[in-house]
Amino acid sequence: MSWSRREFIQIGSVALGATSLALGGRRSLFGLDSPDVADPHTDGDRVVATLCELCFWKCGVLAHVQNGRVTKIVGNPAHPLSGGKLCPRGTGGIGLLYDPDRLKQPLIRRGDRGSQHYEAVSWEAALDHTAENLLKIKAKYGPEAVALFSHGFGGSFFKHLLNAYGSDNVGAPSYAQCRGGREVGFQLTFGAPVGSPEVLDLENCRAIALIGSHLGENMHNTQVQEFATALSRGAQLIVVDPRFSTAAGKAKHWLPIKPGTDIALLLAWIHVMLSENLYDHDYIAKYALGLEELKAHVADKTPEWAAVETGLSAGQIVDSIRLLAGARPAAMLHPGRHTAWYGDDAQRARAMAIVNALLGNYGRQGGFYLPTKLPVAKYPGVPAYATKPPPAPDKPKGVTYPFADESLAHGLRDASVPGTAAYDIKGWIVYGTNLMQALPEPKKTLAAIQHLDFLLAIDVLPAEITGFADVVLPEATYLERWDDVAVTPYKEPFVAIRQPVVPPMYGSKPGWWIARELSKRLGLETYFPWTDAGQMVEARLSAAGFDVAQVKKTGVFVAKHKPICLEEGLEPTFATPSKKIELFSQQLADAGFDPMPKYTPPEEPPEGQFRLLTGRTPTHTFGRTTNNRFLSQVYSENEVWLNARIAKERGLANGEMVSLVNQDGERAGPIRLKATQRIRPDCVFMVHGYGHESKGLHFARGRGGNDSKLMSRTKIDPLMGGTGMSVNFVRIEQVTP
Amino acid sequence: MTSPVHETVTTRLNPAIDPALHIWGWEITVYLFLGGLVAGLFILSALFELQKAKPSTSSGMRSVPLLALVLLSLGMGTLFLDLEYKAHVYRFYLAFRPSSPMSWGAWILLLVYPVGLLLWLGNLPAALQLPVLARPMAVAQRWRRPLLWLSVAMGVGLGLYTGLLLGTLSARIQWSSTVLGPLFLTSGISTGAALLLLLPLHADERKTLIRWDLVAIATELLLLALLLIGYASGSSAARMAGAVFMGGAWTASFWSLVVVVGLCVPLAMGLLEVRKHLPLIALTPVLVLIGGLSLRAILLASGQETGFRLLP
Amino acid sequence: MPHQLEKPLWNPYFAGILLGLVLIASYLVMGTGVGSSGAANRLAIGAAHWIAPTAVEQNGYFGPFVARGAPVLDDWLVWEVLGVFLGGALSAYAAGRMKLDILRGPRATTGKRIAFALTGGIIMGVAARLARGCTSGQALSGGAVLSAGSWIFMLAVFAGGYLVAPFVRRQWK
Amino acid sequence: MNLPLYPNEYFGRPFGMVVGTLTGVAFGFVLERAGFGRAPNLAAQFYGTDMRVFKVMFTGIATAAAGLGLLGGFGLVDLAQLTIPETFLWPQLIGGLLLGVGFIVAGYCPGTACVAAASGHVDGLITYVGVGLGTLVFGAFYPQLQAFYTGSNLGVVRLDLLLGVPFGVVAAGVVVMAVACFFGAEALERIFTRRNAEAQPIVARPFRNRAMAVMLALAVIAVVPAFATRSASASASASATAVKRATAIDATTLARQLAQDPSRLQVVDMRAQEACHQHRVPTATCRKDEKDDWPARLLPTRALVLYGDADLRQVPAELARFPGDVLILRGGFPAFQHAILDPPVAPTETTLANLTAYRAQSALHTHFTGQQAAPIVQRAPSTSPGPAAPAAKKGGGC
Amino acid sequence: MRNPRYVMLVDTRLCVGCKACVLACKSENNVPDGYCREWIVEDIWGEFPDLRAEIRSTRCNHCSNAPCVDACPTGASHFALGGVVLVDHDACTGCKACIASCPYDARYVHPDGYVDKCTFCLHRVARGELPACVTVCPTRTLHFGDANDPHSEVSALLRSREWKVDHPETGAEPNLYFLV
Repeated sequence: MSWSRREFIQIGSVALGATSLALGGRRSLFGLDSPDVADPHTDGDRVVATLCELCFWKCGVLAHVQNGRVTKIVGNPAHPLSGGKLCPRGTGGIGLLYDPDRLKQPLIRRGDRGSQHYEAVSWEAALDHTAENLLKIKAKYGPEAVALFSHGFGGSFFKHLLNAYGSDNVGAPSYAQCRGGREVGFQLTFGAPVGSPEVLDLENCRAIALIGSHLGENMHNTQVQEFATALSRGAQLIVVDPRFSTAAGKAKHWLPIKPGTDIALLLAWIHVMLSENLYDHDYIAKYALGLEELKAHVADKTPEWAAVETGLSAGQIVDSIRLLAGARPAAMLHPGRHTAWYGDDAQRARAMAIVNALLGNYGRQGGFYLPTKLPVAKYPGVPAYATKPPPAPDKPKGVTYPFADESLAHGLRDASVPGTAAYDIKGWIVYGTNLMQALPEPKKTLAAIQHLDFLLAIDVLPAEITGFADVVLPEATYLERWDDVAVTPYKEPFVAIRQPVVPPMYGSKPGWWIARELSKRLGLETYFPWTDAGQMVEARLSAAGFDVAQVKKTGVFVAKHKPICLEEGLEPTFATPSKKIELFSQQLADAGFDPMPKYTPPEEPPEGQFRLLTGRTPTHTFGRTTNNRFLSQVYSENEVWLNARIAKERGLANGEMVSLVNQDGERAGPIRLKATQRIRPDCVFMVHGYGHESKGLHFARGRGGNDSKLMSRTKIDPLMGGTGMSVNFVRIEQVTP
Repeated sequence: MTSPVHETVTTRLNPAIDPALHIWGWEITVYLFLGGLVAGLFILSALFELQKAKPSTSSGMRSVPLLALVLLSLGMGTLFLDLEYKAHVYRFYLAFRPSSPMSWGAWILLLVYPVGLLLWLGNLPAALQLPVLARPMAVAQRWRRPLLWLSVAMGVGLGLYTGLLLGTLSARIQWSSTVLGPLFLTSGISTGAALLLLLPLHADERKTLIRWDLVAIATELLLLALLLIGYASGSSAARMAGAVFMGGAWTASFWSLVVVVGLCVPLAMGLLEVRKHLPLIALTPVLVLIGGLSLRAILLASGQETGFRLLP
Repeated sequence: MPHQLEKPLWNPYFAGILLGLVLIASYLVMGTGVGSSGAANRLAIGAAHWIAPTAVEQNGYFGPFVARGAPVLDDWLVWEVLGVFLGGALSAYAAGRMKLDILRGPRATTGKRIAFALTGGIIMGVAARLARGCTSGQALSGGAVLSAGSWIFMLAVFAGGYLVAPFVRRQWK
Repeated sequence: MNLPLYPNEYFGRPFGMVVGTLTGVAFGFVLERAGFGRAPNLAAQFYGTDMRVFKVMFTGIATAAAGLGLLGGFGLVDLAQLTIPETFLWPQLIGGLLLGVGFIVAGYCPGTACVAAASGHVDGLITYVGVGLGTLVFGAFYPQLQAFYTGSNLGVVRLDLLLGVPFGVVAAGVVVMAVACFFGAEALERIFTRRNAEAQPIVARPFRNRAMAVMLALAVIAVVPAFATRSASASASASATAVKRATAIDATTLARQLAQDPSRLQVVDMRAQEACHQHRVPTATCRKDEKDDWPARLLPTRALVLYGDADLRQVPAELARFPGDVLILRGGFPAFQHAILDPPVAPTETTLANLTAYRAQSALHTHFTGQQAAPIVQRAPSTSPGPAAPAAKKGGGC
Repeated sequence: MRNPRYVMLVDTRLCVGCKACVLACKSENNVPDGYCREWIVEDIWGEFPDLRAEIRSTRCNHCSNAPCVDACPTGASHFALGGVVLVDHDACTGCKACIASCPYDARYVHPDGYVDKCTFCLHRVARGELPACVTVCPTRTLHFGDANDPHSEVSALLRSREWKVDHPETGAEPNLYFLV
């Protein structure tokens, strides 16, 4: 029936073939041709090698500049972390640089905190005002009453400033709110944290198990590259996730586990490994302690038992661990990154570490490698800090989290409410982290801010936190400034530098300049001897003996490869008290905790409510990039995922706008509903970092839903104080037109 | 409902392409409608004269060539409005691409003008018979009969082309049907007759036109049935494309506006006119014109949405 | 052309029975009765929305009709009234009653007739919204399914008509 | 076939719209033929000279009501699925009065204005435009009108339900009333026509009589099914009294109720005494021999649960006088034995639903048998080489 | 020497749908805001918990028998080096017939008035580089090369791996292959 184009052409050709031949086509006849290849001319007249800062991973990039404008950002092939490839965010640096909403001038607050009433002032005035307030706090409460909240590479200068000032209270939400549980669990077991970049030799791995880690949506460049390499080499994948994530779509086994029951699964896996002799006998005998205790501990943790707890089938549990263990030692249970889920996260990480120990993969090819790093001295010639500050007041009175090895950001926040901690925090310096979204329980954050004497925010964009600051200082973006020398522990030892691509736009200033100007006013300028960070970088590099010009040209120096695993002749060592892998942890037993991970069933969501799970999208680094118009072209607002069957039962349509209300009546949205088969019926999922309320974020404001608001409740990890956040339940309300 | 659940998500959001293709709007609808109408006018007026072997004396019939040219120019005007790169419109006439109906159409449109102009000149009202026009008029009158035949040919070409323009775009499953050309031609003839009926005509011309219009409407109904049968009996893609009229989004407007308003009711009224010799009223041709416009609008809008994206 | 005389009207009882059958058919097929003012309502809202979108969207009554791209014109009543128009036209034409004119009482002027028609229409527009239907949708359709409100409405219509009829007598008599 | 078609999803919304157009065509055709396309015809209603409007409308309503009553009475159409306008007392009363006013002023109601416009009468078109404008006026004053507009909502009030008689009966009443009114209307017509000296006979008498006969016949027929169904349901309820209070209860429900609130039930084992003594439903008492007057000792405040070897067909004669509720265990004792007393079998497929059911079942099993210390979980035989699991301390409950 | 036939291969086993290619394309080719020359499609089949997924990066198929080239009335859409389908901006009238003729809906109207689409980054290919999307892809999902060269990587992959194309029934002979 259908008219074939071919037939038409034939008819046409027969009828007018002669004519068209005579005309000979437009091209030759009229000679108005444009060149075949239209070049968009985005190659730069100048290319600068620098480091990305769309997330903290610090991939090497090449920025093309044409007529003083950055046209595109591509990967730096010489840099080990990018290898010339980039995640979507890396390309989007131009969206940050040319964001029309950027902070353009220093601001001093004129109205009440939160009223967002500001006056634009000169740098002089803003810095004087800041220094005056910091000196006032120092005089009244001592220097330790000032805390720094920091995220990102540029924070190092402010940490340096604060240390010189006399305080050691530096908190990053990335510890207690993200990877802390994992670090502690692995530290307790292997004597070393997993670190960042994670010390995982993914590319040589033959079988990978992910628990709640959604590589592919979580776009840490190098890791995803290695992950894909492993897959292309035929590595087997097991994904444990309540959601059918991107990774789950590529997995041999997808275990749609009931949220909060991971430890049950892990114990059952250990049970199978021990009972079926799937573990590495020699490795364990040589390097580990506590196998017998472990055997006893998991003796009754059968797959059938775990099946009931986890909602999985016993067969699937057994099959998946057999698959994983079959590939040992080039097999790993990925430790994940964001692990602050249920308040027992350090213990879950312990269980994961134990599985890895049984696989015998620590210090082995295709497992956990032992990273190397170049020796580069910190600020040569700068005097040592004058005062030794007291320990951080980040734990409430009478509570110790004995294994917390970094300051708890939420703890510092809570210490700002007078009388709750060892001493009160009176001043905050907030660098590049939007505490209103980065910390759970935002109401507590608001309350804490009201007790402060002074709040300084240093940022690129007017995130919510800047609306509460007394002084807001506009920092230059990473494309406009020098930063410290990046010395990253990795498979290859290397250093890399960040250098300015274009001069700072508007009235923004580089972080070093801001820190140094403040140091002058605080009487600390001996700690900042270089006029700009470029000089500092040169001084550090030349002190370590590098060819500065070469590093500036290529952006990176990679040293010769050193052995990083047993296969390459490096004997693994363990920094635990016993100098062995501690399957049974005497440290935990001594501190009064379970020496081996114990399973406690999670709280069930009440009728009509769903457990709220959060995650990320590959195109965004949470709230930091949601105002990035370039990146938002492919993902501009988050959605809430709900099982399609449940949605249908409740008369909710895919794509309709809904509100989320949590167990405490906190509300987020309106947010678009994604009714999908890809999630369990008992939970909902959304990407973190949306639902901005700051008036200055003209693009991001009001887009999507803010999950932080729904986290009005946390479960604190008793080992290290991490805030388990997947303990909130929400119900879904239709938004009536 | 036994097919497995299928979810598909795309990140593409190009304006006018996503979520559903909508590149051609009212401009092309009007253009296709007027193109068909003009084709009908050309064919009908020429056939009339050929049948009678002498030019009509009614002012309606005499004004047809000029009217047709004016309407065609209007149509080309809307076509021009639709062009996204208006300054490049001359490019149509720097090339002839035999595989592109659009190219054929551009050239046909250019040929229609002189034919129409000569037809008009050959039958110019006395008031306008200026001395300057004497020579061309003489030519036009001498070649009148061949011109009329050419006019019919041009009309058929134009009418078919408006349908084939869509019909050859096989990526739009709904349009990819051989019926579309004849359908648009028939509809053009029927709307042309309807427009003529609204002009001052002699009673016998009117009578003949009504009969011709009825035949055209009946044929159009038949062709529409063929079109739908074609969808229903075609591949799964064709069935999906046809489904927009059989319970899909365009069902109501298609059946009500095209079939009932534009075809069935005028057919009934026309039959009454012919059989019961009821006095003629303007409503019948107006409904036919509404139906013709709706047919173009609906096929154009719904067809664009029936790309291969429909398929799993 | 022979000019035919108008066909006589149907006997009211016969027309009524047919009307009842149409109504039954509508209920049996669609589960709902017929209507008429609803289409005018939607057409007016559609037109107003086209002219002043925000004002209409923010209006408490109109808002839901146009909320989130709701198909304000793609509604059963709109199509049905289109059919009423066609049916009326067909019938009038077949009966030889189709004629372009303005009907008025023997003593009313054309201008006055138009003013009255418009005023009456506006009053009915308001009334029909208030009562959620007109003589077709409320009285006829609702009455047939024995809705109490419809019967009240119907009696009120006759009452209103008879009350005012003496005052506008000049228009009609 | 289930009527009405559309609500029972015989076709989708789009075709519904097409049906709308076709219905409209028929409606418009009839209205025009009834003479509703001409304002003078309509206005005459209010001057008593031509009761056409009244006659057509009432005949239509009466026919439709009787027809629907008839079809509904025989169960051919589900009256509950028909869209029935809600009653808003005051808005409809005031709205009706206003509409009447508009009617006589304009000479049309909205529907007839449409028909008038279709037959070329410009005044009809103007009226219809006015209706649209009126809508906008209403919208403009909506904030002021809202309270009144949404007030006095009585919900769906159907006269038949209000009066408590079948639809058909009310419909028949409507018909009879209509016929009576027609005679009155015609009498009025004669009076007014005479006064106005218009001598045209408005209705041909023979047809009027026939039409009224048809309607009356319809009325009679409409009533019939109403009575037919009534008597049927009456006889059904009469026979129900014999086994009135013996409702069935399944084993799991019984077990759950016994576990949660044992004081509301009393269970009697109707099997032979030996069998009862061996195994019975926990808390059940065994039936005593014939001489014992055990039924008298039953507590009338508790529901009585009976069970036998299999389904008990009916309540035993000796319990006929028991005043409270009587429940019969479905499937008798074997059902209870199977569902509760036998250890539950772990599901082979661990879906969420399976597990939930399994947990509930094992909880009941544990409750009644005490055989499982673990509250819920039935452990499958351990595959581990280690020693038997220590008494279930971990795992378990949620 | 034979004419090259440029093809692109998308390894659906590796693609994570991160959209790096989409954004790299946008910045390389200066694609206006809100438009894209390539995009990601995620297909999920089945019902929880039995699901199957396929994610692929997709774009213009540069068909060997391109309907858009046939439909273009002015010759603006034409075959260029290696069979790559290009639009000559100066010859395009914006009539949009090519958009309607494309089974993949890969084209769009550039705000400047001409029809635009993927060029396989021919300006880069012409100087020996790979298209921007291929270069950036962190999972090495994308492969680009000359299918007429039997020694090329793409030829080897097409020989060794199972593949499919989108809508082969159109007869357009697409040159975008999906490795499965």
